Formats: sequence, C-alpha cells, structure tokens
Amino acid sequence: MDLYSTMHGLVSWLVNGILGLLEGAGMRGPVMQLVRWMYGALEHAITVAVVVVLILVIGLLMVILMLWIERKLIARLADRRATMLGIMGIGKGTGAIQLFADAIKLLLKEDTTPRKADKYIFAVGPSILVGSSLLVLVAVPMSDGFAASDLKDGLLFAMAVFAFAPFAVFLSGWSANNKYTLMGGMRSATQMISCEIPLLLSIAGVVMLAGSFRLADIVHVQDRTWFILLQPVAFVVYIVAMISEIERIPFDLPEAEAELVEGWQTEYSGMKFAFAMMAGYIRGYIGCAIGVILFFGGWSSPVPAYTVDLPWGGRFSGPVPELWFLVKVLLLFMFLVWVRAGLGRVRVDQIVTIGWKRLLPLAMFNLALTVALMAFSDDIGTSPPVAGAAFVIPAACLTAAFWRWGWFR
Amino acid sequence: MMGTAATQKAGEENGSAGAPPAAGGPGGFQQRVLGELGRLQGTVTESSVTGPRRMLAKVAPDKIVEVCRLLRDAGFEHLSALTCVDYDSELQVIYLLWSYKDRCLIELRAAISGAEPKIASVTSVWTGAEFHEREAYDMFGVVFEGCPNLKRVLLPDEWSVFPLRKSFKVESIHEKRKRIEAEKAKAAKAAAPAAAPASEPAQPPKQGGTPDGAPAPKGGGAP
Amino acid sequence: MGSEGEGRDAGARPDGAAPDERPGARDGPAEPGEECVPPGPSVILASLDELVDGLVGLVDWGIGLVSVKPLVNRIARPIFGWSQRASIFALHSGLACCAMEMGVVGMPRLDSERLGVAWFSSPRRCDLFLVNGWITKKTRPVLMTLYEQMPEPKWVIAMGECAISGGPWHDSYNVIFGADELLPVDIYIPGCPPRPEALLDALWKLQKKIAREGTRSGLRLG
Amino acid sequence: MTQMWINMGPQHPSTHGLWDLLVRVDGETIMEAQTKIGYLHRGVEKIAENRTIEKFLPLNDRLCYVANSSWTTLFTMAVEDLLEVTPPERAQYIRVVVLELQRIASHLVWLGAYGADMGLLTMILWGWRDREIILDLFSLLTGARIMHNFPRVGGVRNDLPPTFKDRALKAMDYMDQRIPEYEDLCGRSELFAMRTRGIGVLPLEKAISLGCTGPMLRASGLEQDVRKEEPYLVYDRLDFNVPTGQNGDGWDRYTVRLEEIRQSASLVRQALNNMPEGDVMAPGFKMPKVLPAKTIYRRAEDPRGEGAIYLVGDGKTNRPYRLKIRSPTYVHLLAIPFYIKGARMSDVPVIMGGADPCMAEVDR
Repeated sequence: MDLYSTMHGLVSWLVNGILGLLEGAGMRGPVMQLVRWMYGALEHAITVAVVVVLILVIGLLMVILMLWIERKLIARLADRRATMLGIMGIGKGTGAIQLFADAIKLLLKEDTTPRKADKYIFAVGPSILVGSSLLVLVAVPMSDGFAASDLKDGLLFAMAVFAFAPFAVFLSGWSANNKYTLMGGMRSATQMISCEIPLLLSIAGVVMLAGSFRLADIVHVQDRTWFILLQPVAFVVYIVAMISEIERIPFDLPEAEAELVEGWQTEYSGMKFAFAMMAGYIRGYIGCAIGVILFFGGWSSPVPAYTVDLPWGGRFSGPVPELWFLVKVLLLFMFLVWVRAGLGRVRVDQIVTIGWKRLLPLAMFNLALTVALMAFSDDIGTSPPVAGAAFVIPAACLTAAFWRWGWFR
Repeated sequence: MMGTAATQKAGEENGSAGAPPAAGGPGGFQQRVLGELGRLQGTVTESSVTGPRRMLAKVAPDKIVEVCRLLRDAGFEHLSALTCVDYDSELQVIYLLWSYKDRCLIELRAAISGAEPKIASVTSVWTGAEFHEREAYDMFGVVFEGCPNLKRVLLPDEWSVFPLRKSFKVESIHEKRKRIEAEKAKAAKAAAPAAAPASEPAQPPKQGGTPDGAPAPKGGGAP
Repeated sequence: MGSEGEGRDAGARPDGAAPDERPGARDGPAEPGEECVPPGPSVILASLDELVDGLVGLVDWGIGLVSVKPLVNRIARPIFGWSQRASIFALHSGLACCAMEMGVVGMPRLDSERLGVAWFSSPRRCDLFLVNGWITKKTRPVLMTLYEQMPEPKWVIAMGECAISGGPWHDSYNVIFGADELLPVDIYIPGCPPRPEALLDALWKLQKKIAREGTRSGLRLG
Repeated sequence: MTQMWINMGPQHPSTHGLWDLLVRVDGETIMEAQTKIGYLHRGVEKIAENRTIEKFLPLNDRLCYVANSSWTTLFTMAVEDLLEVTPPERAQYIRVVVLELQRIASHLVWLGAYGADMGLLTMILWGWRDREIILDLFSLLTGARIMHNFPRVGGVRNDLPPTFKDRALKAMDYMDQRIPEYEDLCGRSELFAMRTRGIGVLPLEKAISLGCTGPMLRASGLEQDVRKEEPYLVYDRLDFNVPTGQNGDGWDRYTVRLEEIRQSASLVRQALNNMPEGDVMAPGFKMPKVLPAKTIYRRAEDPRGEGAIYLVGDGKTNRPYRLKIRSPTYVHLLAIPFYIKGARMSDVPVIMGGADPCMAEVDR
C-alpha cells in the first residue's frame, strides 16, 4: 500500500470534485483558471503535506500510547494501579485519556521565566528539542510505502538529526540561570559525547550486512533472519547507547530527580515542561523504531501471507505490515520500561567509563567480526545457521571471558 | 542534693548469662578509674560509683580538658552527650562518657557561673564534641573557648535569646489569647464612647522571645 | 502569549532554600562580575516582544469584536475544569510526621495516582502545596519561596494539627501557629497525624472544589 | 570549572526531611560541605519543663516520626529508673516486640528512601508496601498507625489482643520472604554496588571520635549495640547477633541494616513465643506527686543509633527539671561534612541517605 499514491489520488479526487462543483455552478471566469493552475503547480506539495501530517499524527498517537503504557507498567511492576481516569469520571476508567488531561492543564499553567535567565534561549530550548525529534519521526518509515520520506540514506539522516537534541538540553539548562539546570545541561553534553560513537559503530555492523543505508532495504534483507541473530553484540551496544541517548533511567543523569531536583527541566513550567516531557517520549519512540528496523526485521511478520474475503464482498490480504511494526516497537519500549523499574541511576563518571571503555571496544570488536564474517561467506542470505554459528559462538565466548575478568565492573 | 547512691536496680542484670567479660560488671575497671581520679586531688572532687555501670565525678571547670583526655586514654572513647543544666545557683556542664570495652558510663560535672558562662572546649579530645558544644551554646549561651565554629545550629543565627535558660519564659497560646482579650477590653474601655471604636487589628501574636530579644512578658511558663 | 511573570521574584532558588546569606556566596555561576544575561541584540528583540503583544491584543480585540468570546468560554470552561481536576500535580515536600502519612498515599496500598495526583519535586510544575508539619520561624522563608515559585492556579492543603493551629506545640517559642498565617489555605485535614485515607478524601474534596469554583487560567489573557 | 555553593535542601527529593547540606562543588567533585539544620526545631526540651510526666508521654511519639514508640519506651524506662519501678515480665516482653517491630518499619522506610536516592523507584514502593503490614500490626495492638502512645510508666497500656500473636508471626514469615526480593533488587544488582561501594567511607577511629553510633558505627566495623552492652528490658534473655561491616561505606550500611531486619524479625518471634502470662502494669503503682531529686541517664538502641535521655528531677514538682534528649542522627548529620570531601555530586544523596535522617529527632 503506497501511502503517497493513495493520498495523491484522494487529494486530487477531492480538489477536482470541488472545482467541478464550482464550475458546474457557473464560475468559469479567469479566477477558476488561476485556481486550477495553482493546484497544478502545488499538487505534489499538498500531497506531501498531507502525508507528513498523517505520519506525525500516527507518531504522536504512538507517543501517547507509550506514555500510558509506561505509567501503567511501571506502576504494575510495583503493585500499584496508576491513573484510572475514564470518560465517565476520575477513577472509573483505564486512564488512557490521562495524558490529554495533563496536556490541557499544562496548557493553562502560568509560564514563568526566571528573572535573570536568558529569556530567548530559555523559550527556544524545548522547541528545538521537540522539533529535531519530530524531524526524525518523519524520516522513519512504518512499512514499504507507508512513509513520509524514504531517503536513500535514511538511517544516516535519522542518526544525524537524532544526535542534535543534547545541544538543546545543554542550551536550555545553561540559559535558566539555576545551578541545578546548569549541571543537568553539562551532564547531557557529557553523556552524548560518550555514548554517541558506540551507537553509530553498532549501527555500522548492521549497515554493512544490509549493504545500504535505506531503511526499507535493511528490512528487506532481514526477511528470513533478523539481524539480532547475526549481530547480538551490536544489539546490546545499541540498546545501552540508545538508553543513554534518550536519557532513560539507568542513564538518566540530565534529569536526575535524586540530586538535581528535576535536572535541566527544573525551571520549566506549563507548556514548556509539557514539551520537554513529550520530547523525551518522542525520542523513546524513535529509538525503539530504529531498533526494531535494524534488529527485529522492521515490518516483516512471521505470519505467512493470507487473504480473507470479507462478507460485504471486499478482500483483505496479508498481515498488515504497519501493525506488526508498531507492535514490535511497543514490545521493545516495554523492555525499556522494565529496565527503568529494575535499575537505579549511574554516576556521570560511570557513564563515561561505560561509554568509552566498555561500549566502544565492544562495538569495534563486533565490527571486526562482521567484516570477517562477510569476507568468508559469499552470500549470508542463503545459510543463516552457518553464518549465525560462525559469528555468535566466538562473540558469546569472548563476551563471557570479558565478564569473567570483571571487565564490566 | 545530687548523686545520692542509687539503690540496686532490679531490672538491671548483674551476673546473668552472656555477662560482659569482667565478672560482676566492670567493677575492677571502675576501681582503677577511681584510683586515677583520686590522684588529681585538686581538680576532681566527689568521684564515686553510682550503679553497676554508672560513675560520677565533679571536675573543676578549668581542668576539664586534661581530665577528659585522661579518661579517654583510660578507655572512655565515646562522648555520648555534652549538655548543661541551669540550676539557680550555678550552670552545670555535664559530660557523659561511655567506654566500649569495659561498658561503663561516667558523668563529669563542671559547675560554672550562670552570669557569664565560659569553659574550655574538648574538641581537641573528641572531634564530635563540636556538635554538642554548638547546641549547648545555642540553648544556654555557654561559650566554649577553642570550639572551631561556635555558631547557632538549631535556632536562626540572628536570635539573641538562649531559650533553655530558666530565666526565659515562654507564653503559651492560652495566655496569649487571655492577654490579647485583656488589651482589647482595656483599649475599648479607654477609647471614648463617641470616638470610633479602636479599629486597630489585634496586635500581631506577640511571641515570647521574639528574634529581637525583647524580654518576654512575665506570663510565667506554668500553663 | 503568557506574560513573563515579571513581577515574580523567581530569581530565588527553585529548591526553595532561603536566599544564601553567607558572605561572598553568589547565586548562579560565580564568574566574577559578569552579568549572566549575554548582551543580546536587545534593540531588535525588544520590538519582537512588542510585536507579539500587539498581535495578541489584535486577536483578542478581534474575538471580542465578533463577541464569540462568551461562546468560547462556555465551551472551554468545563474542559479546562475537567483537565485541572483530573491531573493535579502535588509538590513532594515533607515537613514532619504528616509527611510520612502523605508518603503512604503515594504508595501501592492507597495509590493517589488513581485520582490523577502525581508527586513532583520541582515547584515549577505543581499546583498543590501540602503543608504537612509544624512551621518554625526558620522554615517560614522556605515555605514562602516555594509557594511563590508555583505557577498560578495553585491550591494549599493544611494537613494535621500542626499546620492548622500549631498542634501539640502550642507553647513553643519557635513554632508558627497554623499555615493560614502564611498561605491562603483551601482545605484543612484535622488529625495528628490524619490517616492516609483522610488525605485521599481531602484530594477528592479538592477536586470537587475545583469542579465547583472552576479553575483559574494562569495565562492572564486579559 | 568555577567553584560554586549548591544547596542540597531544604526541600529536596534526597533529603527525606527538611535539612540542608551546602556543598561547595568544583565541577562534579565535592570540596567542602556545611550542614544547616534547625528547620523543625520546636524546643521539646523547653516544653518538657512545662509538662507533667503523663502529659509529656504523647509528645514523645512525635520525637521521631519514623521510630515513634522506641522514644516513648526510652522515656518511660528513664522515668522508671528515676522512680525505681520495674514493669512486670509480660510488659517487658511486649515492649521488646513493639521496639523490634518499630525497628523493622524504620529500616524499611530507610531502605525505600535509600533506593529512591539512586533512581531505584521500585524499592521505595516495595519498602513502603511491606511497612504497611507492620503498621497494621501496630493499629491492631495500639489503635494507631504511627503515633501509638502505647508504653506507660510502669508497663504498657493494654495487653496483646488475642489475634495479635499469630498475625505477627505470619507477618514475620512474610518479611522473611521479602528480604531475598530486596536483595535481588539491590544486593545482587551490579548498579547498586557501583553506586554504594566505596561511597562516603567513614573509617572506624574517625567514627568513634565523631560520636557516630548504631548502624553507622557498626558499618565501620565496631560491633557495638546498646542492647548487648547495657542490656535493658529482656534483651539479655533473647539471643541475636549484631551485624557489622568492614569499611564503613554505603554498601556496608545497606548490608548492616538489611541484616538487622532479619535479626529483629527473629527477635519478635522469640519474644512472642516465650512470653509469660501476667498483668501488664506494675501492680499498685501510682505516679508520685513529686519527682525525686535525682539525675538519670538512660540509653537505648534506637533504629538509628544510641538514643538516650538525661532526666533531672528537682524534688519539688512532678515536672522534669531538665530533660536532655541525645539524638543519634543529630551527630550523624553534623558529621557528614567530615567524610564527604572528594565524593561526587551524584554520591551526595547516597551519603545523606546513609545517615538515615529523621528530622524531628535531629532538631528536637
């Protein structure tokens, strides 16, 4: 199902229908030619705009769903039932619309700016954060056709823009003229530097196996063996670096409640705080989406293709790829929530140690093994068990040896 | 009137199972300590054993640091508490030392004058003494010479009142209410009936011992 | 566009500590003598503020002209009231024993989040301030700073006897008799300490009070 | 990086109460610290001089809001020494049960707060959820959750309700199942060890000279417990061991307190199992009109350390002439600046939490 062509058909049917009606009503003058000419010129732009808006809406709905899952799951892990806000009233529902209540209320809150703060950077900080995250949201396809932009080097673009957010955190933390936010901003910069390179190196292994940066190609290569089987070490490095990139609990230092009150968000109230919180979850969605595409075979589904003819004569065919993609993203996100419930927070120097002395060598070692693997087996696609064995066994033994030597401590 | 020999406490164990090493409590250790204190005739008066684990000694205030150092080397490593008791005739500074090995407590009393209380600080013997001395200064106004940062610890710094002295009276909420009514009644009676009634709002709650140290009204502490 | 909260003395510490009176201690990073706000191109940007305020005024005038404002209010009021009721953010600040019972309300047995009450530690995003202990003269500036730093639609609950009237410390020289000498209190919870269920009931009553009186918009749209 | 003073408090998620640790920070490392307390100072010692003994008893529960009955029991023991009264055997056993349940509840609050300091939010939820079981026992025995007002001079207020014994034994078995779960979440987790080993190290001789007691001193290696040194109530008839650590860092404070929960659970079982019959108040005892002119210094093992009361009777009225409360946490909080130098910014909450602050007891 190619989103662009469907939307193009829909838009042109709609616009021509309206123009036809108007012409039918006798408005044939030069104005109508001008409108038709303009539509002719802007046809492509309007369709792209509609597609982008649709992808954003789906992305943000996913973010809202993830926020709800996080609050409920982390409460359940501690024997607690979180929000029970329902349509019928407070406490009479499943809490799905709690986020809308929070958002509307935060819309109303008074928006305070500290007196000696740098007013403009303070106001712009969260919007840069959300802007860069939404930019990446658009670049991640949900299935073959269903994407706003399917760039030839989509992964490169996504990673480049994704790494921009810690600057926004640093800027807003520094501009709020408060010691806690200053330290929060500093920590976010340190964390980004130490965990960005292992993240990219772990992705390099996958890209070499797939042979292209295009996200859709990466998924097509994986239709028989998911890359997590071929690249387990890369997956471990990816997950740890991604958690530190989207600043979740084990590496939660820029927003550490225990020592920095609320880290870099301490001075934000009202809508700016809502932006800061939402940006965290948009980046969570993107991290999980890219993780699913790289390691869990994107939108390929174990269910063989099937067709069902519906009672009213229609025909429904095959597993819906977008659905499988979103389900996998939610499962990976639940893993992150489970990690958040189980682990505490590390110190800044420990993040740097993990980033440079543990993740980076592991990623380099994984890259070397991938090169060796590709050099020997001419076409990995045909013999997954051999490729898997040739790769996984040495990786597992060496990781166990590192563990025995207490290398991770 | 202090320090009458306490009778044997029934609940107190003496030779029961799991007794400390020295049979019959730290008797031997106490005799040794009494011997050493006896030698310092000039400074230590009335040292006695007031219970299976309790000892008492009165010390001259100017020799307090030597006595404390001697006792610490004898085995009293733990300074449990350092506090003051404000008797009408004098202000007693109490040192309570506990010995971990021989499980015995000694109470040193140094009597100083209530008017201008001054005594040497024992922070050179225990670093932890600084905390108790700061609190004693905060509550009683005893100046410990040599204490590293003798500042108020519990009360705001700008207070000039030492609350635990007997001379400082506190006015409870009931007395304040009675006093305010009395003033209002007097103001209403004093204001001529034709003039506008005294609309001055009730005087803000006058707290005994306010920061500016105004002498508390003689409401008496008894509720 | 919200006003900048210019009048608010928000330069004080967000964590609510009394301003630092030690000699030589300065708020903010200690570069000697360098004013924290970089000298931006104030000439141009200042006019940006006026531009923005002008636009807001224009839109307001337009809405007023078309007299659609009462209609908008009638639709928006219940929605804003519902959202404020359904998600009250309470400040995680414990003074004394009632703080233990306040803590229990956030825990698994009596989960306050079922009512939508989440506990946050920065006053900037809370709308409920729980005074749960005796207030001493040293705590007074701390509480006032915290209350001032909370954004506009905010409510205060005085929990326990000490917050209502000084409680068992009625003849203490250092205790302030009641939170209502400092802050406008909305709900009083008697008890020393009140049971956690009493605090849940107070949260429920606060939601009814918001429903009754409606929320106040903090944005001062005029 | 320029050095600056940062306030960790007074309203701060890591302080569990209202106190302030001013920290001079160079980048992330701590150069110097100052403790600022007194935010909850209500002058209990001055109030005690206006109250008779019975009137002051309920205020004793409010001395420390996490371990309430341990301070009331201490005060009643001090007054019993002053008046030379001995509570009957059964009352002493009931007091031991209440003290040990109070220790478990206090350590659970500490464990929760300690976990929350390092981001382990599940720990505080689990810790407080299990504390509810202990509070149910207290409301069954004394009618109130935390402010029990249960001990009296000469015994305890009422006897054990009939269902109390097996509910308490069931609760102790529940605790024994829970402790391995805490160890899974904290003890065996690599992250917890990374955040607590070698943090806030307090060497033994410095701990002694600073006056630290209780779990802080035991973590530094000295096996010191008032229940063993100066046995009071019936502790000499119950056998329990005193856990100690090696190098006095955050990790040892965690292991010492977790082991103490186990010991307290076994102590409650022993006390409940061999509790004699009999009445719970000293027969025929009436509070005298005048307190004898004596001074008493009574020490007891508070969950936080050596709590003690110095009581002076003046022979003229039935009000204490002077009541000095020795609070263990007062010493621990003021001692923090002596061993925090060199720690990092993220370790400060762990060190502050290690001292287990209960502010009502510190500020009195």
